[in-house]
Amino acid sequence: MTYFLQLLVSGVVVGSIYALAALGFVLIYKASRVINFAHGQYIAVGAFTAYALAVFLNMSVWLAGLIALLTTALLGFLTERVFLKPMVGQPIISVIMVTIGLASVIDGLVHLTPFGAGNFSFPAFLPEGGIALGGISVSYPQLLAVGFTALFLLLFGWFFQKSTLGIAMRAVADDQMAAMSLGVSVEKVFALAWAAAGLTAAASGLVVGAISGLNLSALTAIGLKVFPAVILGGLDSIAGAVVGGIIIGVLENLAAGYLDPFVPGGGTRDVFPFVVLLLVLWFKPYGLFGTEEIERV
Amino acid sequence: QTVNLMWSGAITGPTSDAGAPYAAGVEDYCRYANETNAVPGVTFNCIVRDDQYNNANTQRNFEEAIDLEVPIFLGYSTGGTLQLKPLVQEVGVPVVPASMHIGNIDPPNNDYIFLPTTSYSEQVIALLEFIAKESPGAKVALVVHPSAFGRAPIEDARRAAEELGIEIVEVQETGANLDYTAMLTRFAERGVQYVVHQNVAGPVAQILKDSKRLGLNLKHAGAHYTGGEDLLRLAGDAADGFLWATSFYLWNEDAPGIRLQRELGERYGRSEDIIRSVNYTNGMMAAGIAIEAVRIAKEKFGEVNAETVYQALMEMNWDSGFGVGPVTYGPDDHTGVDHLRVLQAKDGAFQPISEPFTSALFRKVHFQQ
Amino acid sequence: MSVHPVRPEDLGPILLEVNNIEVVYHDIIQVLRGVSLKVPEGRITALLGPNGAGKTTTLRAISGLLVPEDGAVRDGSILYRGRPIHNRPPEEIVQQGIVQVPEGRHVFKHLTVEENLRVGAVTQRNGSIREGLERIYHYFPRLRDLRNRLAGYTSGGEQQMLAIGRALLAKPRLLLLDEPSLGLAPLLVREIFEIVARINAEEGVTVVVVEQNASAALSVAHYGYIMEQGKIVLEGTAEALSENPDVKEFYLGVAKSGGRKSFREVKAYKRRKRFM
Amino acid sequence: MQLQVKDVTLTFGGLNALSGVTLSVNQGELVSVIGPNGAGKSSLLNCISGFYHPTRGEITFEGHDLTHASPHQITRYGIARAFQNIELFSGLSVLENLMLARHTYLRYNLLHAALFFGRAQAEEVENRRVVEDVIDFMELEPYRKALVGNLPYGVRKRVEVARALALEPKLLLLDEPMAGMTLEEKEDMVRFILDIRAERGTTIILIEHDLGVVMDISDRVYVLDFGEVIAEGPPEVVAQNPRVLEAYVGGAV
Amino acid sequence: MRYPWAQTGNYRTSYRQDTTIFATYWEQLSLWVLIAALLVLPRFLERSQMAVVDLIVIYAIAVLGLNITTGYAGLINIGQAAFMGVGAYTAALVAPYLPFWLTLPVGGLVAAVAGVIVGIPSLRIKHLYLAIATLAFQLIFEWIVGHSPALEQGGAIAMPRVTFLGYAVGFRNHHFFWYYVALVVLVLLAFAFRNLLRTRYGRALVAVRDNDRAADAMGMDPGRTKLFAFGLGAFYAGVAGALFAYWSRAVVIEDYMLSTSIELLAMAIVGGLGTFVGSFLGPAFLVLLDINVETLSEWIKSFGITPAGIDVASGLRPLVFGLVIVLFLIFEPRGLANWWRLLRSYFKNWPFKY
Ligand SMILES: Nc1ncnc2c1ncn2[C@@H]1O[C@H](COP(=O)(O)OP(=O)(O)OP(=O)(O)O)[C@@H](O)[C@H]1O
Ligand SMILES: Nc1ncnc2c1ncn2[C@@H]1O[C@H](COP(=O)(O)OP(=O)(O)OP(=O)(O)O)[C@@H](O)[C@H]1O
Ligand SMILES: [Mg+2]
Ligand SMILES: [Mg+2]
Repeated sequence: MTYFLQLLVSGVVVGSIYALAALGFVLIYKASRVINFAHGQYIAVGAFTAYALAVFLNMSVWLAGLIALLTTALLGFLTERVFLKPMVGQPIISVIMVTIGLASVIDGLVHLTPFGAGNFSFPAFLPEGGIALGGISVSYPQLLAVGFTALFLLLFGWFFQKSTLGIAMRAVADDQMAAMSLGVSVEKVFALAWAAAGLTAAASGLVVGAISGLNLSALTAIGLKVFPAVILGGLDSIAGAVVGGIIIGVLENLAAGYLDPFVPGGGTRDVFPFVVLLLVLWFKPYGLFGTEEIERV
Repeated sequence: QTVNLMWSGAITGPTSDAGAPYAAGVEDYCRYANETNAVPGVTFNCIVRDDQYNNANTQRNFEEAIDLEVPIFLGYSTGGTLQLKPLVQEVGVPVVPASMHIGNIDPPNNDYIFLPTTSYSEQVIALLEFIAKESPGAKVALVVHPSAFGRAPIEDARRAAEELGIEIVEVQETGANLDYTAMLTRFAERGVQYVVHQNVAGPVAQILKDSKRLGLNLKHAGAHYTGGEDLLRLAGDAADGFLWATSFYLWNEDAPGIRLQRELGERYGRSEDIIRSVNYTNGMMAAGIAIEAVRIAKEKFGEVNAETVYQALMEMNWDSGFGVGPVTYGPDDHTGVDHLRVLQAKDGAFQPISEPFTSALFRKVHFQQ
Repeated sequence: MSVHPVRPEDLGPILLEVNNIEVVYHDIIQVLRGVSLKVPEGRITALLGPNGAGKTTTLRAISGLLVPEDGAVRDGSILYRGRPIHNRPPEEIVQQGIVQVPEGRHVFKHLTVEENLRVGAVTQRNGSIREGLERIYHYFPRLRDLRNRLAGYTSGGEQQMLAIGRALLAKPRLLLLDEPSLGLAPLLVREIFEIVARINAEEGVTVVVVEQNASAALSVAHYGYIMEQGKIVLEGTAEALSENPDVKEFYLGVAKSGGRKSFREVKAYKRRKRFM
Repeated sequence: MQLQVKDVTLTFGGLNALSGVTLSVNQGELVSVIGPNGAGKSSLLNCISGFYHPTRGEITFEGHDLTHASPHQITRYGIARAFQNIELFSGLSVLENLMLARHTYLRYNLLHAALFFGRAQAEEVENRRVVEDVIDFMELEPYRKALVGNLPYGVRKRVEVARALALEPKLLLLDEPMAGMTLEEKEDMVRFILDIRAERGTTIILIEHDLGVVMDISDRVYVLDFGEVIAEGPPEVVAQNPRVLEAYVGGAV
Repeated sequence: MRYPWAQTGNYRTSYRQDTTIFATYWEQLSLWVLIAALLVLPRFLERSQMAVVDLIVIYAIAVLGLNITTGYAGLINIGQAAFMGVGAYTAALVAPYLPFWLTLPVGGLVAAVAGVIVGIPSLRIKHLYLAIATLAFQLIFEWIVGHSPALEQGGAIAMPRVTFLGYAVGFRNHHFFWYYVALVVLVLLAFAFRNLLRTRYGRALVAVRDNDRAADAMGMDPGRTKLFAFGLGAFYAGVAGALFAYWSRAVVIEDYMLSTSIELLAMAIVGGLGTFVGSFLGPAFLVLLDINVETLSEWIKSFGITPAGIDVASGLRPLVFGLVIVLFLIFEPRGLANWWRLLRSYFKNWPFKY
């Protein structure tokens, strides 16, 4: 039983990292129906910026983290301005490819810094160890992940359901021209979405950095883990991102816990989420909370 | 006379944390060789290529190298080297990969491939021997990278465990994950005492940290690419007690190769991280083997080509100063440094806890000798 | 009929003035070739004309919605309260009080009815949204019942009401309606036009309405323009236009005899050779 | 009786778009369906053409059960439709749009197609001829190779009807083919509809809000309100029905 | 026509003529000239240059397939490399028993079956959701190979050396031999591609892309059409994969991973999505670009001005790759095919400007 609980708890913790990453992903999709394949790169940029500030400039990790959040938000904002804005009105495949190209560009740029290869780790900024509840242990960086996720969930949940600007963002996703006719600045909405996505990406970068150190390919890989989470939750649902992320985290852990011994070589956690993804797509094409495409003829 | 040399490996992409310092090692040693005129009358033109861990790139690079008439080629990944084997056999150009996969030098098509040091298999078996000595009948789990590289020692390890009377409870493949609770708690439940890794440093560090956080009574050990400064830096004090098998001297030891490495690293402006990296040493040795072979070929046959360099390798016995034993090759011996040591992490540094030795058990289980 | 034809100026101060504009799409397709019109404040102005005449384009030029269609005003000017507004971004124009209800309704399908309305208030800084919503529900009581329904699942007439209501929340001084009767049943057409007339009368909102359904439009409008092939070809008060014989035949479907033309007869006078 | 809709109910999450609709159409008839917005007219058409499947009831066409059939099957039975909101292949030319309607008439296989020899070519040419006839009939010659997306609205509506016609259907379903058209264009469309019927004997079901058109050209009219048939009969009779007047017109015509 | 070569415009006087691919005889002629040029090309190139040309030809085959699935049918496929992989592994398994000219179609067919299976989600989902499903397939494929001892768990499976008409293909002639094989395959598949696209099969693909509901109403089963698109696209990939296996002498999983899928997509986009010539221009451009950037960064490095620890090539290659994609999409969304079109119409109208 403790075995199961331990799997569950750490599944939730890992899941909330996915959830955090998924949040940023969903933000962009929600506003502009764009799937951002560069999300993993933003995560990396956030993490490395914090590292550079903390180590090269000797800032406290907290302050460095804060600045990194803002810088990455700015980066999100700028990429929208420079790369995505000209793509308005182009087919989806082109927009997807722009984000793929963007991922490659950011990768290249990171390689021109000392962070291209190698492993780095933040100076200690959280207390050693963690808390243990009835034999189940959770470390402080993991708690930080859960905290960040909860914070952003509440923030964005409120924003999209209650604030006028949030509703306007959803309106833009639905029908840009109509939104413009009502005075919504589509450009501002997109830029805002990308900035917010940058912010959450940096938050996930910080958390991942704190938990398992910084390595370019490991950080960017999280950008892929986001997909099962958002498909399960529904591409355009904030709550879905969080629930989807956590479910995927838990399922992964349960797979690793209960399936691995039966599969030669194990490693089922790497594939299990994607199998789940396909199943979800088949049985619930719009995920748990995603809005169904309204198609009337 | 200008001799072209080429290294093709992953400076970016998967395993680049090892590949990047390795490349630096190759590059710097080459430069040093030219500056010191290591082979009289020969200047080396060293080309360092990033193949992004992509075999098509490796192959293209290799073929270009052949067109450039390199007498010896420095390779990298397990996959890339295995793929090249038939071609290498056909063109007869010696290849020294960074991968220490025993399959590289197993038949067929193995005549021209030379490992710089002991194989992963031998390293893992050496660790198993160590474990068997420490706690006879121990239960062991093997955690490996999900690739040909990671899977390399599994078969030999199973046979060795049988010989040693220890039990391999599980073999798990794992890349970078954020959390290893499931795997580790299960190991603990199944009575595993030792976890032996064949992986890169990142995942191992994460496993060590999780293992410590969960308060599990597991001891960890790993082959060449699991250890080194990276592991210490990433895992912090969770690395304490980690057992590591490698054929190289460490950056803080007083060995001739290491002195050279420090000096070159500083001279060529390498960061401290690179200078301390065992893969920097590794790259230097690979370049060293190539250049030494060219030297012998030039001295002995007066001309440098694939054939003469191959002949040179066949009789090489070079004390590089980088490895814990001399680099020796022969018709039946395609591993360079035949010795290795077991080291243990303690207070942020690895300390040798054995003398250099070769594993007879490995030879027995693998070559049926 | 008076001796002098009534000019727009006679109906009220000119709120909007379109001077000789030319509009081009994608830099090559010229659609408007010198369109001029005046919109008297507090009145309903109808803009009629066949498909493709450029009515929608004219409205877009005023509201700034040419931008998403890759169109631009090339020549001429549009003055709103004496200030030029052509080629300004739409959000700026909305802020000045001009709101367009696009052709084909374009409700936000995945938002609820009430959320749709709230988007209309996005440019309102501090006005209470509650109050605005109440005002809309006053005109369109049906929307109140549907407030939590997804807009995509409401009927055509309800969507049209929603689109108009949504625009009203932006507190327009000038409301541009593009074919509000499109696809609506006769009952709803009437209802919509009644509400438009009420909004105009009760709140003094100036309205420009583009319509195919000429009789419905002329029944509420004060002044009207007729546009063909990118040019204004006829203008006058609603009454004057309704009396014009050409308008009668081509827009109102009145037969020479005075009664309604029958569609059965079309075969007789337009039959042509074919091969089937 | 060619088409028989029996007691069809269609529910969307609790909302009855159609409840117990019964309707029958004879070979060669022109039947109109009118009713307020949201009455379920399009839903009825969607049920007949297989885009929606009735929750209850059944639909048969010349002995084929349409109730659970998919649109492409139904098309093969000889039913074609034009959509309320234009559903053309906007990236293709008028010609290509119409050639697509010939899909089911082309029988050559993949190998023929890959070699484009013999059968494939012959069939293509033959069907091209049919399509050209339709283009001619609908007076679309000037637009033959124009991209549909760039055409004026009225022409696009006409292409929709032409495409349905290229399927050579026995039953043609038209969902508001004249919405948003000027009087003149409406007259043209009416002319086409009457000609289709006269020259081919095609059965037609027409949904239209313009009562003038409906009253003038229909043989029979069905009136839907809240998913129920509230009146049925010849236009003159229906036009006098007080329930119809109240629900649809809100007073006298 | 009396002087077909003097023809300048597009005179088509029958429906049959209107179905031909080439408007003018000049176009036909230039095609033959092109094929002739391709046939003699190896005479002028070094062996290592031929390796690059081979790579381009092989990728062009895969990109043609991708253009069927993604370009024409509009089904975004982020798993084309996996289909290549299926073809390659199939080839590796059957190569010891079959002559190579049978291995290639067998690889294609098995990949086509995989394509149909992967296409199944397209019966229920669309657009981006479908794109993600193909991504999932790519990752699942990688995992399955990694866990299959029969496939060496992704390690190298050597391809046997081919003997053709009693003549063994070895290192020296390897790339020349496979060039001709790949060229023949490419020409055949390109020919089929062009033909298919002007028949009901091709039209159906475009129809489901544009409007699958209307396609349904036209009597075509959108589901089956989508499966067909996946199957056919995967067939091309499978053949390309089998060729790739021979070309690289061994099958290793790293060649068929996600990054390759993305490169293939990039080639299709840069070439001009849904265009025929783009399927050749895209691969050629990106492969040559990559090699030249490599050379460029080696040149930059030779100045020794870059700080230690930073590898210029490692940074420049992804940077340039990404930039090229992004810039093309922004400034020339129709890809190189559009340049080609402009160039052609320039020559066609020469000496007139328009
Ligand atoms: N975005 C666009 N790009 C290119 N041409 C356009 C665009 N929008 C409209 N047009 C063309 O401009 C002309 C006028 O169109 P507009 O929509 O203004 O006419 P309209 O009078 O509103 O007609 P309708 O009654 O059909 O709405 C038409 O020929 C149309 O094809
Ligand atoms: N796909 C759908 N999902 C949910 N509700 C639907 C769907 N299609 C139609 N409805 C609902 O069914 C009812 C009937 O709609 P339908 O489109 O058939 O009306 P209609 O009579 O054609 O109206 P109009 O004249 O405006 O076209 C409406 O309330 C509509 O909201
Ligand atoms: Mg219009
Ligand atoms: Mg309808």
